[in-house]
Amino acid sequence: MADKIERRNRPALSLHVPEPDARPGDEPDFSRIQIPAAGSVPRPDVTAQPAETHPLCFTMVRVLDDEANAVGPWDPRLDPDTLRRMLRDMMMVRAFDDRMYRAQRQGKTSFYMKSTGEEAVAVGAAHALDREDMCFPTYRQPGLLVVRDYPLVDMMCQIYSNRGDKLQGRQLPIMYSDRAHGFFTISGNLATQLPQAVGWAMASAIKGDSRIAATWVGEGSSAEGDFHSAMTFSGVYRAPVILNLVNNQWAISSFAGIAGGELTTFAARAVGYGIAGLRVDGNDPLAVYAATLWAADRARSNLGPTLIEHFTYRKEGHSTSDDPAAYRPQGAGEKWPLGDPIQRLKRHLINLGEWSDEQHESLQTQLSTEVRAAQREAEKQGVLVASTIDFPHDVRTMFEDVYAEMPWHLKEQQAQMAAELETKRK
Amino acid sequence: MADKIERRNRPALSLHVPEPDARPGDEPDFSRIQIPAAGSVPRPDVTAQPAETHPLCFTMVRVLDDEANAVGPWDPRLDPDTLRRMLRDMMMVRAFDDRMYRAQRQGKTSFYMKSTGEEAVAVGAAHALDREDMCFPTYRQPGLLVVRDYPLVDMMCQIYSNRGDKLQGRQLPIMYSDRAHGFFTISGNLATQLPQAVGWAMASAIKGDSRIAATWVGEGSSAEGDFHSAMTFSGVYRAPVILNLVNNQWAISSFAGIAGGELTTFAARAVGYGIAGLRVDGNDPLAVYAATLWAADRARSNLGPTLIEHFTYRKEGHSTSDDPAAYRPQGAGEKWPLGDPIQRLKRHLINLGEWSDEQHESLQTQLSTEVRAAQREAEKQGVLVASTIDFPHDVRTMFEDVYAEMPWHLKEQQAQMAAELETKRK
Amino acid sequence: MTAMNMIEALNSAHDVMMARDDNVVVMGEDVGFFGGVFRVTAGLQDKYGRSRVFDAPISENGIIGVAIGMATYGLRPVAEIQFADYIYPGFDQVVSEAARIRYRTAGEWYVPLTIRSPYGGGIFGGQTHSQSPEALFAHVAGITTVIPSNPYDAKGLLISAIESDDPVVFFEPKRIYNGPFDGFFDRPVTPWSKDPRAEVPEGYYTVPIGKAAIAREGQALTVLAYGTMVHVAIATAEANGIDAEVIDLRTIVPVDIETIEQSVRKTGRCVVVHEATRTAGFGAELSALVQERCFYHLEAPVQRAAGWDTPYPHSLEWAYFPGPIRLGTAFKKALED
Amino acid sequence: MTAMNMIEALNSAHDVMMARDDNVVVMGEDVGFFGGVFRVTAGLQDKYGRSRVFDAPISENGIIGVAIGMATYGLRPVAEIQFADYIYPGFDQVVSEAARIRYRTAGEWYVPLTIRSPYGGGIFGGQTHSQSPEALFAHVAGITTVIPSNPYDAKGLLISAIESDDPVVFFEPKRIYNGPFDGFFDRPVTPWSKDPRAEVPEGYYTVPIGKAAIAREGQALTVLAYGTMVHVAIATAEANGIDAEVIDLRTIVPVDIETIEQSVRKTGRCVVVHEATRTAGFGAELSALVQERCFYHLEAPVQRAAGWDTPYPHSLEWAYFPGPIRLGTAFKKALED
Ligand SMILES: Cc1ncc(C[n+]2csc(CCOP(=O)(O)OP(=O)(O)O)c2C)c(N)n1
Ligand SMILES: Cc1ncc(C[n+]2csc(CCOP(=O)(O)OP(=O)(O)O)c2C)c(N)n1
Ligand SMILES: [Mg+2]
Ligand SMILES: [Mg+2]
Repeated sequence: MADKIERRNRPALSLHVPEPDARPGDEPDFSRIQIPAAGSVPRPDVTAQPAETHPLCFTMVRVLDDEANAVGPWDPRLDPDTLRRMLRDMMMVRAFDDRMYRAQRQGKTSFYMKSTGEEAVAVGAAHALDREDMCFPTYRQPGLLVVRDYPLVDMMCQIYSNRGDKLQGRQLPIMYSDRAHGFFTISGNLATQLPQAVGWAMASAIKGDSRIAATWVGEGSSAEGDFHSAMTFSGVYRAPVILNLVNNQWAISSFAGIAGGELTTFAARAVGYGIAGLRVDGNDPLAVYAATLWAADRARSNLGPTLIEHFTYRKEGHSTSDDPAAYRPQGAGEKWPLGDPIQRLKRHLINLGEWSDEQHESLQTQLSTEVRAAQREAEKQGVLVASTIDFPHDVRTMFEDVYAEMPWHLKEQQAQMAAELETKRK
Repeated sequence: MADKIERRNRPALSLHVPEPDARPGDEPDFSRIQIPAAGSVPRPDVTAQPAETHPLCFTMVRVLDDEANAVGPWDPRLDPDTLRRMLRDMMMVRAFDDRMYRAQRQGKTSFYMKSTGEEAVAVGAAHALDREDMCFPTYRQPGLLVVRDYPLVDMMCQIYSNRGDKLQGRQLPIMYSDRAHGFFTISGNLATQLPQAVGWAMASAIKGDSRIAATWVGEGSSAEGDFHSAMTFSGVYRAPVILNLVNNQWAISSFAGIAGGELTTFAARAVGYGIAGLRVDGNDPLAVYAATLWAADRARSNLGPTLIEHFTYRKEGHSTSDDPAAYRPQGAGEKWPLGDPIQRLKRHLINLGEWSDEQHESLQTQLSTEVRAAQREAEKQGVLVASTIDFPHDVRTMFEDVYAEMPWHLKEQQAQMAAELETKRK
Repeated sequence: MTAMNMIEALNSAHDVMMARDDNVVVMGEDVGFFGGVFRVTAGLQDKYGRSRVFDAPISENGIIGVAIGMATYGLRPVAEIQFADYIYPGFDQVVSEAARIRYRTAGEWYVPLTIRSPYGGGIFGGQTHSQSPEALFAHVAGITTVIPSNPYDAKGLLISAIESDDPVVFFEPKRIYNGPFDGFFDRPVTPWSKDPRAEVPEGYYTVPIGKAAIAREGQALTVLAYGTMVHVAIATAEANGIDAEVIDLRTIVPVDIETIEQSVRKTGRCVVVHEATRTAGFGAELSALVQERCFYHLEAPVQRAAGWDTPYPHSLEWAYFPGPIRLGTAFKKALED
Repeated sequence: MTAMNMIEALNSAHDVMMARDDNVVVMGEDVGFFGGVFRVTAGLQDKYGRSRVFDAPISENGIIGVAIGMATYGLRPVAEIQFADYIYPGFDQVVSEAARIRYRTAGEWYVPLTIRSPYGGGIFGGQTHSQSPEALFAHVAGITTVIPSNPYDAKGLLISAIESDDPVVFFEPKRIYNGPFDGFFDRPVTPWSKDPRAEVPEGYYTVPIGKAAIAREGQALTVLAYGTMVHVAIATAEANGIDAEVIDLRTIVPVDIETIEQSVRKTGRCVVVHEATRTAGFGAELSALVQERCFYHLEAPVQRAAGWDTPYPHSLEWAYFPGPIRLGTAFKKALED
């Protein structure tokens, strides 16, 4: 039984449980979100002391203004070709997402997750990183692979767990992994990639290499102990790593307030660990690019880690297993005050006279065709069929890669499995 | 084999490993430690927004100045009786430590840990808390028990694991536990008490109770994930809890820089979680008292947690298993620029005309007599004898309290053990 | 009596206990407004308020650590870990704290905490939504581990767990949340509503912790199972016309040794089954216990049929899962020798 | 050859490997300047520099997570966890990451990580400096678990572990760091220098992972042991005049089943011993394996002699510890029946 309540002449305590501004049935309410004007934030020198960046943790680095013009000291002054390529990459991610979401709905695979509305976070960063830098992503940065030209067919084969899946059907869809493209295997256990990225970066420093690491984590997952480990170790050893915290306001059904977002910004965590920190309009691909480049330059100069909060919005459900209508107002994503990253970059390019609605539409069609073609190609290698023993992969592969060399007990089990399959087939 | 090193036109990275200012053979070097003048720090209203406290995380709340006068807005204006009692409690902790350290050296127990130089941290806090508030300490806050008049004999019986030990010889020496004195069982696994304290405080809030919780953790242990959990949960739910981080500069042989102390203060962590934070001269019992009272009042007003960094110095070895001469200059503790808490309070009382050298000496003698008397009393119930089966406790007790009711397998094992002991005795 | 599936039965257990005892509080990722990703806590926040049912940050360490603190205050927290695969970040708080506080304090404090978590495979959840880590908890003295196999037991055992003054790890076989699964993945699934074990009283009742149930009586062979595998074991017996006695352990630790011994003494043959990886799984303990205590009654070695010693591979789920063929082979082997 | 105690032998293994391969780095609490609380890494920072041997923050999660990252880069980190009792905060990184990365990536990445940790009781360390958690790792596919029992093996096995391309959990029985301990706690301890197994080559050599050693030949009874318990088992056999064959497993997973089977087939009797709590300990797996594979050769049930299913109580250490009496009882029981 609970302790007898002690009150004496003291007032009663009560528990505060954060609650979002709007629930299903309410109008979406973003009135509490403060958005500083684009261009209003100074850009410290790359060699600045961390403390000089700390005021930036409480505002927001924004480059594209409401008219989609690039303004202020953070404008990365990219050439139109790069801008067009960034636009294309974001559009590709979206086209891919739409197609694969549909494939899941058609029963061709078990699961899918989109990054709709957040495309700038991965695409902006990947453009600012060197091709050789190592990425430790979550499931919401397929943009990294798209920027680095990882074949769509390979992505799809992974999603289908089919014969073409280089991960041999072992991983849940979208848990990609590709060493050649500097894309670390995605873990189902949230946040574990953070200290790993720090360790990889420390190794690079130990070896006198020049490559840096970048990692991503959701605002919800930043509550895991791994986040604390990553902040502590990267600060202590000045690891050349960029720690990206993607604040898309939601963690499945829990809003950012449950992760601490009611109290201060997530970027503010940088202050407490004495490392550099930036808070960025995550729907502004130029701001993401500029912040990443700044942090990368800093890391390359042995000045240590930067925490970047990307302020964005998860426009759709958490995954195909989720229905956000159960916990937040419908259409909230449309009302997100920072807009849509694709639309913003499109407008910017049009403003520059480097793009047009027609070009946009034709690119859209072209990407959609590319995705469909890839899908046809991928499906030649099969899709996931749940109720079957016609496994896309030889069951014997299941026992490989548990260890470098298969120990006796796995060999025995492998033989048993082969026999089992024979029986099943009969 | 390691990845081929990629350097191209980039400079080589290198790993930074923090190193303390002095090692054995060097002169102790505290020149990098910045000590603001006593009284120089403002005292925000208890109802202030957390952000108002954040500048205080980068300075130091100090009340006793170099002449041991109490100055500034944080002076708690305690009456001389309370001051004398605080002095007595700190002196008692030290007398007890000295005696029990010696007992360990005499082979009467397996292990001991002192809190020499840090007595103010626990004693100052315990005086500011209500008797009913719940403490979740580490092994370096025996002062909490002393202030709350926990019998010395009971402490000693625990240290000796003897017949009088209410924990039945199950716990390592100094891992006290006493519910009636609001002293939570100390864990050998560092930092686990932090989220537990937050949970206890949340429970108190859920029940509309008025009691708050306080917890302590070393600066070294603050690197554990539990610290992050405690900061996150206490902030999110505004738990009525005081999170004390005792920065005594060392974690066994690792200096505070290995835990992140090179980068900023530990109090600064409060900023990143958006909770109130204070940084306090931990060798100043009045500052500790004042900060604790402020945080307690705040917690009682449903305004949530406060992180307090107590800046102090571990004057002696980590434990009886440690020899600090192996990793830091000898006599460093004597040179600690913030002095000795007992000496400072003694001088303050003398300044007030409320104490004298003679009184001090006679108190010293009296405490020493008390401790010796307690020791004699405790030793009547036995001391730890390692190589024996004349266990102070009936071996059957060993199987109790694993579960509320003993399951069959423990009953069987209990019977086996009893038989074993018979055989041994033969 | 109402027909409830496992989810409804578990929800009802929460509801009954929260109404009876206002020290019962519920915490976990997404358990509040949303009611949990499997809907086990649906409606509770509405009914009992936000300070008794609330979302937690994504920190299993924090959830368990904080719940321990609440339990030592005197509450009876029920903490949901969204998937058993995610309990590891909170492992230290379970092993070093929840399990040890009663012992460490000689009973002065104790931890009436229930950790609920969906576990096991069969839903194409891939490596990290399919694990069965029960053996890890079985090895930790001080922890009680409970695994129900049907709605009636689920509710009655969860009530017992919440009432227990000790920490209980309560694993819910997610594959059978909606209907019993016999391992024949290519056959249509029957919902619980068609099953007598889904007849669940609406109010308070308990199923005792530490007591197994005989899920199927038989003479030829004893099968020790729990969770989803109880259904697979019964189906295997039936498919092969084997007169197996299937024991549903319900509690892993403390295990009901009497029921096990009685059955094995009768049948002289024993197969142990679980979904978890085989090596050092709980089946090893069961096998060891049976041969220690019934050696002279055993006519053949105790067989184990379990998950392979690999991670749970997404697309090869039905190759990993110990279905009727794997079990059938083990049953026959136990009978042959 | 030099006489080395376990600590010196382990130190030498580090030294040899750091000199041979500059991808070997050492990290852990207090391992740098100080050289580790048990001095296993003494002198290494001086010799190899601060960026190859350094102190870590007190975060086992961070130590293991960071070391995994280093390993995927291509280093061969050796991470010290100060006491095995403190590995739990890093458990998720071991189970969900180190153990699974090779599998998850179909071999594209792997984790050549060695996690060293002193384990076991017998030094009056109380509940949290005495634990033996090896069974928890044995259950995790992908982890290799190694436990040496003497200086020669310690060095050779640690070198093999560092060279292994898989994550190895390397538990060091701290009770025998300085000398073999036979379980007679009231007798004076002999230092390693008096023991032939302390004759250790100064340079590079390996002892293979996955191979047991026959620590004592015998005909009457097979004893399966590892770590400190090897010495206790031998002493028990001698004290009771029992012609026991004591097998020192050295590697827990993958276990050397051939050596085990051969011996049990010969003796027909088997006792399994370990210091860890009994229920669901690694002894359960050994017992299950033996009876599965040697059932028709067994003349009596496989016995287990282990730590009790309680935390390790400080002052009752010698009541907890499975010493010669507990083992003797089990030996006799295995012989009697
Ligand atoms: C350790 C762990 N705990 C819980 C989960 C279940 N889970 C998967 S995604 C998710 C929400 C993550 O939210 P956030 O970090 O904000 O990322 P987002 O989905 O918004 O990109 C949860 C709770 C998990 N995968 N791993
Ligand atoms: C989880 C865990 N890891 C490691 C240890 C070993 N250990 C005991 S005390 C200690 C140092 C703690 O330093 P700090 O937190 O600064 O506290 P202080 O001793 O200075 O009071 C260490 C590493 C432990 N007890 N628990
Ligand atoms: Mg999110
Ligand atoms: Mg310290």
